[in-house]
Amino acid sequence: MIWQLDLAILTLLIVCAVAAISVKDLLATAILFGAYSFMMCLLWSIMAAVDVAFTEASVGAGVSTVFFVAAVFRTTRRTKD
Amino acid sequence: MIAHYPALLVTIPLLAAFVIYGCSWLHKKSCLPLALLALAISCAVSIGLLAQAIAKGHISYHLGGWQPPWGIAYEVDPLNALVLVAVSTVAFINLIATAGEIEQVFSDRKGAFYTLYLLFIVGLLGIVVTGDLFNLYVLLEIASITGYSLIAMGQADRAPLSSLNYVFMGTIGACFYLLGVGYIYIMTGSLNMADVRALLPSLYHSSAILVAFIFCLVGVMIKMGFFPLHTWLPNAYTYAPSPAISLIAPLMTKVMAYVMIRLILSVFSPAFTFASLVVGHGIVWLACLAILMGAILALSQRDIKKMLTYIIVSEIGYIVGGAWLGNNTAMTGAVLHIINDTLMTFCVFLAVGGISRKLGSVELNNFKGLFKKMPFTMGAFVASGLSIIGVPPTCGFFSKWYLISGAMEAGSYSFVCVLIISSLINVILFFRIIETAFFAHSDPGNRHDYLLSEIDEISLNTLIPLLMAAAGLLVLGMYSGTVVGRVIQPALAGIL
Amino acid sequence: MNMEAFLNHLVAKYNFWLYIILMMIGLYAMIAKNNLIKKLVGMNIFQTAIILFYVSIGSKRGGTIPILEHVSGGAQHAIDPANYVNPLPHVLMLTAIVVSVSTFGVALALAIKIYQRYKTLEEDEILTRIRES
Amino acid sequence: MILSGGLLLYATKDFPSWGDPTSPASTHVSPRYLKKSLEETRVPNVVTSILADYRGYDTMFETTVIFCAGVACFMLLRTFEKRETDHYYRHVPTGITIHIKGQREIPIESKEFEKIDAIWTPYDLIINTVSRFLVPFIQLFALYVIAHGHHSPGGGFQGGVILGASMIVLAIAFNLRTAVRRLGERIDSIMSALGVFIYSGIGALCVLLGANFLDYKALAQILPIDRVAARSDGILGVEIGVGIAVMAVMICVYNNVASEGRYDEGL
Repeated sequence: MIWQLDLAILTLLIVCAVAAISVKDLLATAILFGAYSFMMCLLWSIMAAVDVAFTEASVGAGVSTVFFVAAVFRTTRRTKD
Repeated sequence: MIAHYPALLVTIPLLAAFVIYGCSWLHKKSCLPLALLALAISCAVSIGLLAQAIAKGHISYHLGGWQPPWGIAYEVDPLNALVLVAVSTVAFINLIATAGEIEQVFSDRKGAFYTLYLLFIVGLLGIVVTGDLFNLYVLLEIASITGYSLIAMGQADRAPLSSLNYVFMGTIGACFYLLGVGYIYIMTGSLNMADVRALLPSLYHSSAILVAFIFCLVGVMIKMGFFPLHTWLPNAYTYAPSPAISLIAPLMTKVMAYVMIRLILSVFSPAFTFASLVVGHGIVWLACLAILMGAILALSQRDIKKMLTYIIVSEIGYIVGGAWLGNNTAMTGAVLHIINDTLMTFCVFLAVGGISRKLGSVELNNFKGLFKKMPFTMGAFVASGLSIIGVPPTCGFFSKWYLISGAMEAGSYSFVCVLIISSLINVILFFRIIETAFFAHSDPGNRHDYLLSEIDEISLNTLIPLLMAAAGLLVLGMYSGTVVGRVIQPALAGIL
Repeated sequence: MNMEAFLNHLVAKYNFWLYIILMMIGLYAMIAKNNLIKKLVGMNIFQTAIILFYVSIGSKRGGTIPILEHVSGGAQHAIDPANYVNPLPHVLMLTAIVVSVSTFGVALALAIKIYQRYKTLEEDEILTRIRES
Repeated sequence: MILSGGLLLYATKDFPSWGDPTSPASTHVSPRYLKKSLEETRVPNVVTSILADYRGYDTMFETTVIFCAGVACFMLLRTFEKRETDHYYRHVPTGITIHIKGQREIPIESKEFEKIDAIWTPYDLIINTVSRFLVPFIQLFALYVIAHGHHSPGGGFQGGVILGASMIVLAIAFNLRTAVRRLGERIDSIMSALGVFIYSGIGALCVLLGANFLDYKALAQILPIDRVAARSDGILGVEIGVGIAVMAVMICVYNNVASEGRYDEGL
């Protein structure tokens, strides 16, 4: 666990999380949400949790982003706050 | 086959749920009989388990053939066998009663409704029986996901929004519980309840175990709808479809109350919970607040269903207060109240469901002169109302009596007077309804009078289960002495 | 001296601090955000933070991934658990990820059903429309 | 919220420091998994052996959670009544799009007209051919992930999701109708029920053969192999069940979410 790499990914993770919540457009939230899951998957593969990283990559980053975009397609992209 | 009862209890409804969903696409008519058969078998198995648990005291079943700390084990003792019987009988009677309405309302999605119905029961039965902390979380998730979707099928304008609020609160609750289990795991290294109990005494001083206990409790209390965290309960339960509500209302909160009692008794031993936790008295105060606020808010409601949901919140206050008083009689009262309250809430919601199906809305002034038109349903409603108030022959009185005597013993007189005040408020609540239903004759000529003239008694196959539930109230009242003596006392004797 | 003790205490467990920060972000989003879908994102962040906590329980310094070299039928050399990462939290977290995705799917279906009825996803607009109708 | 955060921070001071091999979590229960799992289940990937065998009951309920999500999405969103909208056709040879108001439809058997979605997306040759070319390889990789769960990271869930994703690629590249034509709603729902039924059926089979629920060594009585290999084959059978169920549920949830339950036009 090279801690510099670890810290870099952790900060990127928090940036993605905060951005995913504060950005105004829902499609951008979907993309940032996918990036957040991908960062999480990287973090776990560093921590030698290989199975969990594979699941998070395929289920978290992959399918839930597709559901998110499909749901935004069926509702609105506009958010007030 | 007798040795496999604990596993069969959960897997038969599970397999039946998958078969029903498969055959709902192939051959629609066979869904209902399959569901009834599966619930009947699980009822029989749970009664058999109760008999075994009373005889042998404690049954442990290793899933997958592994020893407990490594594999998952089921622990069945007289206490949870009793809750099992209550859960499966209520589910079975409810399916018989509401089958007609389900066929009519969800005609094209009938198979999905039965599947979610059965999986909800599988989740609850598993929660009561399991001996593994993480397995309890997974079963909790099954029960809540099926609960969210069953509740969301109600009125189109309010049900999805209240169900989404229920999703948020429920997920926070489940994640707090998961966090608590994580803290236990990091300190003790094992997930099996009996194993954790053996490892805990040496760790009582550490703050992580204290925080684990607090988080597990807060998580369970959110799911239970305990007073400060109950905001999701009234909306979620009022706008849900009536077949789903007469299933979820009596069972979900009571099973979570049982999980809290089990956490106190068999994971964090009572010595830890009551002795070292100064917060115990705080929770009894919170329970008094819950009972009072539940009763007062119920007074202000016009809609009968919403009033009943607030009564559920105050009933949960009874159980939590009884459990946290700390002595044997109060705990017996709490456990007996779980069983009685399941039956009472089920009977009330079934009656209100029948009335709302006939009358459309359940506003208070719609009840005028209802007794002449629907004598049996109103009779069952009155019986369950009396039982909630706590009139002697019905079962509500006995559990309240144990709670009051336990509170006297523990010396917390505030709990005693709160119990009495809330019983009085319940009296006002129910007699307000009975008075309008019996004596007020609706002023002729308005819409309601026309509506009243052509409704008649609810159909027979919903009426008989309702009358069976009402009779069950009286029977349970009569036999509560034996229930306490044979089942609850021996189970509690060793622990408290 | 306790400043230095606090520092190495902080460094020794920095991964646990991180998951608390992520949980607070998730909890904040669920409570404070107005849009329903934003609340959903907050819920999912909340759940992944707990998964991060579980996985960091099992990690060992210098531990490799929990897959044992399978000498086909060869002699069973003693496996020292110290140099393998603890596999149990990984199993628990496979379950938690799958549970969070299915809750996410059901909640999205509910959000679409609300949108069909009220044509908006903002909590305050929905409440005003409920009060009107 | 601040309260719960503060409570959590208060608790961490008693934690064993991060990553030290002697923390209680790594010394009490899990060493046995590491030592014994190879010779008990002959599965090198310890996580898969715990997932499907030591704690197989958890995974069965986890698959039931996925199945619940699929049934819930079907129940919440699926509507069977037809929405009367106007129809769009494209004249294939010339590429002109025709917009027909009201209910009348062009007889489908005329070859040169092709029905397209209301939200009109340009016909893109590259995406269609590449995705049609790519889908079989995605599915091949997914089958590898399911089958190879014993030796390498992966297993029922990841493989099932990738299989589901291959069908969703088809639905996004073309339109929902082509994906539904390849895998209809009825077959998809029955497969989701079948996958979970395989899992719990194997468990029930072990009960019928006398062992406890989900105890695979009982399978040795019917399969011509010894007890340990029976466990590893039991794990494989369970993974296949999970893969089928997860694939079918992912497709069902996507179809319902993308088309709002009407199965006519998706993303």
